[in-house]
Amino acid sequence: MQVNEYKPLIVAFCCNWCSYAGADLAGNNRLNYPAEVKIIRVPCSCRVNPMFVLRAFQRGADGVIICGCHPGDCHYTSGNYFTRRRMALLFSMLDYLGIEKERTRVEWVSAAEGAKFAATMNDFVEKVTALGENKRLEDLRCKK
Amino acid sequence: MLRKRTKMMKVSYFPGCTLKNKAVQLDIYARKCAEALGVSLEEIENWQCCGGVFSTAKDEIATKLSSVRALKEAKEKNRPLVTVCSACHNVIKQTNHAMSTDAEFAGKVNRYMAEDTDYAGETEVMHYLEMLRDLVGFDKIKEKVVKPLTGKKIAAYYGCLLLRPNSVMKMDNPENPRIIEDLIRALGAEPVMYANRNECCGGYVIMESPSLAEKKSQAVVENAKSAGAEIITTACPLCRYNLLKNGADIPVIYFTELLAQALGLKEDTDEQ
Amino acid sequence: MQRIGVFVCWCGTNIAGTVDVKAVAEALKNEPGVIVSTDYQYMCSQSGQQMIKDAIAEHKLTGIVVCSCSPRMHETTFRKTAASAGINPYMVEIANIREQCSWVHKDMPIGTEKAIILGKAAVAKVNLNAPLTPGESPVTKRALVIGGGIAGIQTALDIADAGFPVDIVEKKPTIGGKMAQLDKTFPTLDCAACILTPKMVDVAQNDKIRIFSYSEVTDVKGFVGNFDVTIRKHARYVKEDVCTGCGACIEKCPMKKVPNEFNLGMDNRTAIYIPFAQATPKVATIDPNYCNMLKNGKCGLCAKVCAAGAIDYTQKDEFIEEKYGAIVVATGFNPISMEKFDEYAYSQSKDVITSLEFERLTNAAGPTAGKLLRPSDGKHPHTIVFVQCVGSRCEACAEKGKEYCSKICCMYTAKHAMLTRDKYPDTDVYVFYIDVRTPGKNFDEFYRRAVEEYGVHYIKGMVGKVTPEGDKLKVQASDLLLNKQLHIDADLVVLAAAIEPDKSARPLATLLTASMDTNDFFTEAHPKLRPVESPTAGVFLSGACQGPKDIPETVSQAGAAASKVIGLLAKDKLTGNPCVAHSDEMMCNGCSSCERVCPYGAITYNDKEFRMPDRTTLIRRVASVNPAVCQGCGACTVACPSGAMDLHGFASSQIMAEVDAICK
Amino acid sequence: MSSKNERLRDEILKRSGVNPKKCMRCGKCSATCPAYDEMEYHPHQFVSMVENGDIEPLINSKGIYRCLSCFACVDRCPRGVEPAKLVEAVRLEVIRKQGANHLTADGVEAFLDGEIPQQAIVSALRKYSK
Repeated sequence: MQVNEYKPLIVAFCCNWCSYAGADLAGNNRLNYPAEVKIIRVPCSCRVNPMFVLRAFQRGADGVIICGCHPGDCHYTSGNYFTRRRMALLFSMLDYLGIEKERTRVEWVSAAEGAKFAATMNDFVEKVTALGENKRLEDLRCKK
Repeated sequence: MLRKRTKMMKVSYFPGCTLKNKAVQLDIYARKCAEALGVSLEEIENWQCCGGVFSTAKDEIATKLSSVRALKEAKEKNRPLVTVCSACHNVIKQTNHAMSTDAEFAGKVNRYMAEDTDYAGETEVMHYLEMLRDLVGFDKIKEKVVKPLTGKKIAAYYGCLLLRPNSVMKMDNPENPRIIEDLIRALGAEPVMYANRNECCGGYVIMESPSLAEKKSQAVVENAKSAGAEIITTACPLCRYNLLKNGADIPVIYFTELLAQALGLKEDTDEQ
Repeated sequence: MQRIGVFVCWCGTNIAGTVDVKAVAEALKNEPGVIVSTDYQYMCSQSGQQMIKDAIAEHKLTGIVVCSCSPRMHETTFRKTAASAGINPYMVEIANIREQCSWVHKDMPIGTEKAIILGKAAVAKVNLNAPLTPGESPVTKRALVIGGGIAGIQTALDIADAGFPVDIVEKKPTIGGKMAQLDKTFPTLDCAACILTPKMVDVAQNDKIRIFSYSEVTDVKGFVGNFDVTIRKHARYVKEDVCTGCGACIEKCPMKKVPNEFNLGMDNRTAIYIPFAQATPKVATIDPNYCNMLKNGKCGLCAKVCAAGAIDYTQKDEFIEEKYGAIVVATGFNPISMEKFDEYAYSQSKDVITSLEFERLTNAAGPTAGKLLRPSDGKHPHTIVFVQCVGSRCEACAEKGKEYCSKICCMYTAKHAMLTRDKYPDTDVYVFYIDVRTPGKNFDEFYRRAVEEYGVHYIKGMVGKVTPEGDKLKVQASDLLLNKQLHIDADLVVLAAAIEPDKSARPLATLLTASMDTNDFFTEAHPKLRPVESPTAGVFLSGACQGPKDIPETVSQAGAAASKVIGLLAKDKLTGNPCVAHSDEMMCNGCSSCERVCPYGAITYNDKEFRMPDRTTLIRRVASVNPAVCQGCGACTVACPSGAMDLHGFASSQIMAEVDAICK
Repeated sequence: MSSKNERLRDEILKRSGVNPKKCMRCGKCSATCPAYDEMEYHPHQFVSMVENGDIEPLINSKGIYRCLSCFACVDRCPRGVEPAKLVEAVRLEVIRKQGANHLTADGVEAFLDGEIPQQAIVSALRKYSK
């Protein structure tokens, strides 16, 4: 094993009702996924302001993933549709700025899909790891 | 005023070795009927034998190259690849599926072929029956029927190759298919439903264990007859051979022959 | 500046096994605002909570971070702890270092490192927390039960028994559900009708219960304690309050060839019909798809013979709006379609039937008056093959059946086999099984009796193919214990079809914003500790809509759901969720973006007077949020272009702080 | 299990892409198999024998040449185990060995009756020899 193995930094926003519960279920079932994934709980995926995503990249995150309820299953009826549209725009802009599309993702994970949560995270970390470090938006002034 | 489109639809066509030899009726009438229905079958140049069976082994590369070559030619011409023989269809469709879903396998094949462009399963593989259903339409065939096969009780025999594995072949409900029955109906005859129409006839095992093939073929024929069949129709030369060899006492004919009869392109002789 | 206490839980070895809890507590000591940081074996225990209370008193803490299990588990616990020690409960944040850390990572250094980061994020968030006070809302003291099977019936009876009014909405013309179609019930073999119909009568006679039959829920608005529900009552073309259920119309109806759904299409009914003798409400319904009068205006016989004058061909669907405090989902199950399992020849032979059809064939009120006769020729079958697990326990990606065990099939098949042998000892009965699953009181004993006393042939193996030939069904199967392929000439084949949630469940879940699993079963709030509540407050689950269940289990869950509803309706006021949106009027530019995205209509615009620095006043249009209606999704916070809208408990600054802490 | 058996088993599993652990021992493959009586090891046994690395007897069995490759077991298996692919993988183990062809071009002649379609001969040769 290499000593200085590259570990990406992944921020995951999970909605309280589906995806955060799905992540808990992955835990209950002891389904492993990389520790690089750090979850922030939000009431609904639509609470994720594009600013949060930009902030994460600015602070040196290598990938940002937003997880919500499946379309049609949003606890708040329609929040995940807002997320889908907002993030489609944001991600294409980020792509234009040089943040590869593989570094950003929106996924639907229900409260019953612990296995999907773990599989999604494994896949996402693998893809981001393959891309390597994200330097594009990082603001070095933010680093101490 | 819009001019009625009379241009022929062009598809790539893979006849296969049996159709050039022991099953010429299958081939001849497939071409004649297609032409009558507005489809031009453009034979793949220099096609090679498909190999008869698809090896499910992931490390079998060489045996799948002839399929890939045919698929690639169809891709270059941007046409679906149409097959008639069940065996060819099964082999080519499974190979295509492996090329599009198994990256490791596709990589090996592409490296082995070492051509300018890689192939990744882009071609649509279509059985002649699917072509009739999806490109031509059974309704249109019904309109073109000049000698309806009224009163004939015909049992469709699918065998195994057309339908299975369903995850790849996706032609029809593998346990209760209706595509040939629908064709029979469109031709004015009465389809006969029987359970063994998707059971194996014994296939190539006839060479290894003739008694096994005999048993399986007889079970198919008996079941069809008990349901009232007067004629059995199939798409597979080997099925036809097995059923006839093992004592079918009713005619077993290719579906293209039925189609040709109804379209007035072949005399109804009921000969075998 | 907050004074924060950090409490790291070991959760026995659940956390401490992969996270060095001491190191976590130590690392968080130096975070901004942290006054005290410590660890304990079980933070949720009495003494763990006391430890938090003591620390609050000793260090005059204003904020708490508990690094423990998921907030979905114990957030409420620790909020209560904080409140009892005198600080605002919303000053507590949980760092989830169990479900999302120690349980998913195996390596101690990695787990510890992540736990520290999660702890830091929680500390960063708490630093920006503000005390919140929830609002209160009244409770409408009426419950809605959706589905009138045994689950819905039992729930409604129990709620009514406690003195609260209940409405049952049933989409069929009668309540009774699947149980009304059954013949006998396992493991005691009492007749289903004999134990169900008295309950149906109780429902009809209970003045606290209203039945909306032939009706559907079409809209649900509001929230726990205050649901506004629209019910569509389909036109049955018969005045419910006038019809006496005498049946004269049914005798005279000339349209006699309508497939009878109650007997699963095995016989016919008339276009005007009462599904079965004990139907509740016992009133006739006209099937508009078959009635000649409704289709082309030619007939009208039923109106002529109806002495009560109940027939009304002009009746229209009626929409009823009602307020409810609680909603119980009891939408039940159906057997799956056998279309993808036609190797058993279900579509090819009338003598291949499902177990529910078998149930009707043995029911005295069924198409054969209880005589077991083959549907094809009406002859008595001498060899019957039962096939278990048809569509159950399939691999998920096989796309043919269901991944789960349908739970009830082993027992009802044992029942069918036993009853057949009991009534017709000349019949050979084979049951093909993969496993016989009988975990219930007196269940295994029942199955053993079928084998030992009644001589049912249980064969470990599966049926591979059924070939109808002549008047026989040729069954090809395997006997795994004898290691043989069997060929049986059967007269009747009975398929134990997997069960699935009713098709109406999925759209209903969307209306209720209640979550479902991938199989369309409703998800419970907690699989062990809150099995009859949906995660959506005020929505409760009863019966097979939550997962496959037999009758005893359904009835106990129905009672449990009722007791939860009673607990809710007994309250006069409910405390709401204080994590709602709020708008900074000074920053709001009145653009209406937030109003447009709000799914609840919680945002309104008012003209407000502002005093300007030069002592003039300015009237501006600004947003205001109704905290009683806002559910706190936060859609408006992102839509707001000026950044005026924010969410209590999940403020933009708080989430940014978490992002910063994680990315440090 | 000896390491040799383990190697062989892993080779078979890799070649076939089959995961025998998915099997729930329902026996539907054996119930559906048209060549059941001709195989000394039936499809369900085949799966568990491969899983246990018990592959020698399978290699030496006549049954591997009697599988019709009709895929009935593949399509009807509730767990997606695909026993036919295991049979194929084991058969290839034999015929890839030098001189282990089960059928040779000379052997074909006996079957030629003037009617047999090319398809049968090609298929058989492909199945039974290198």
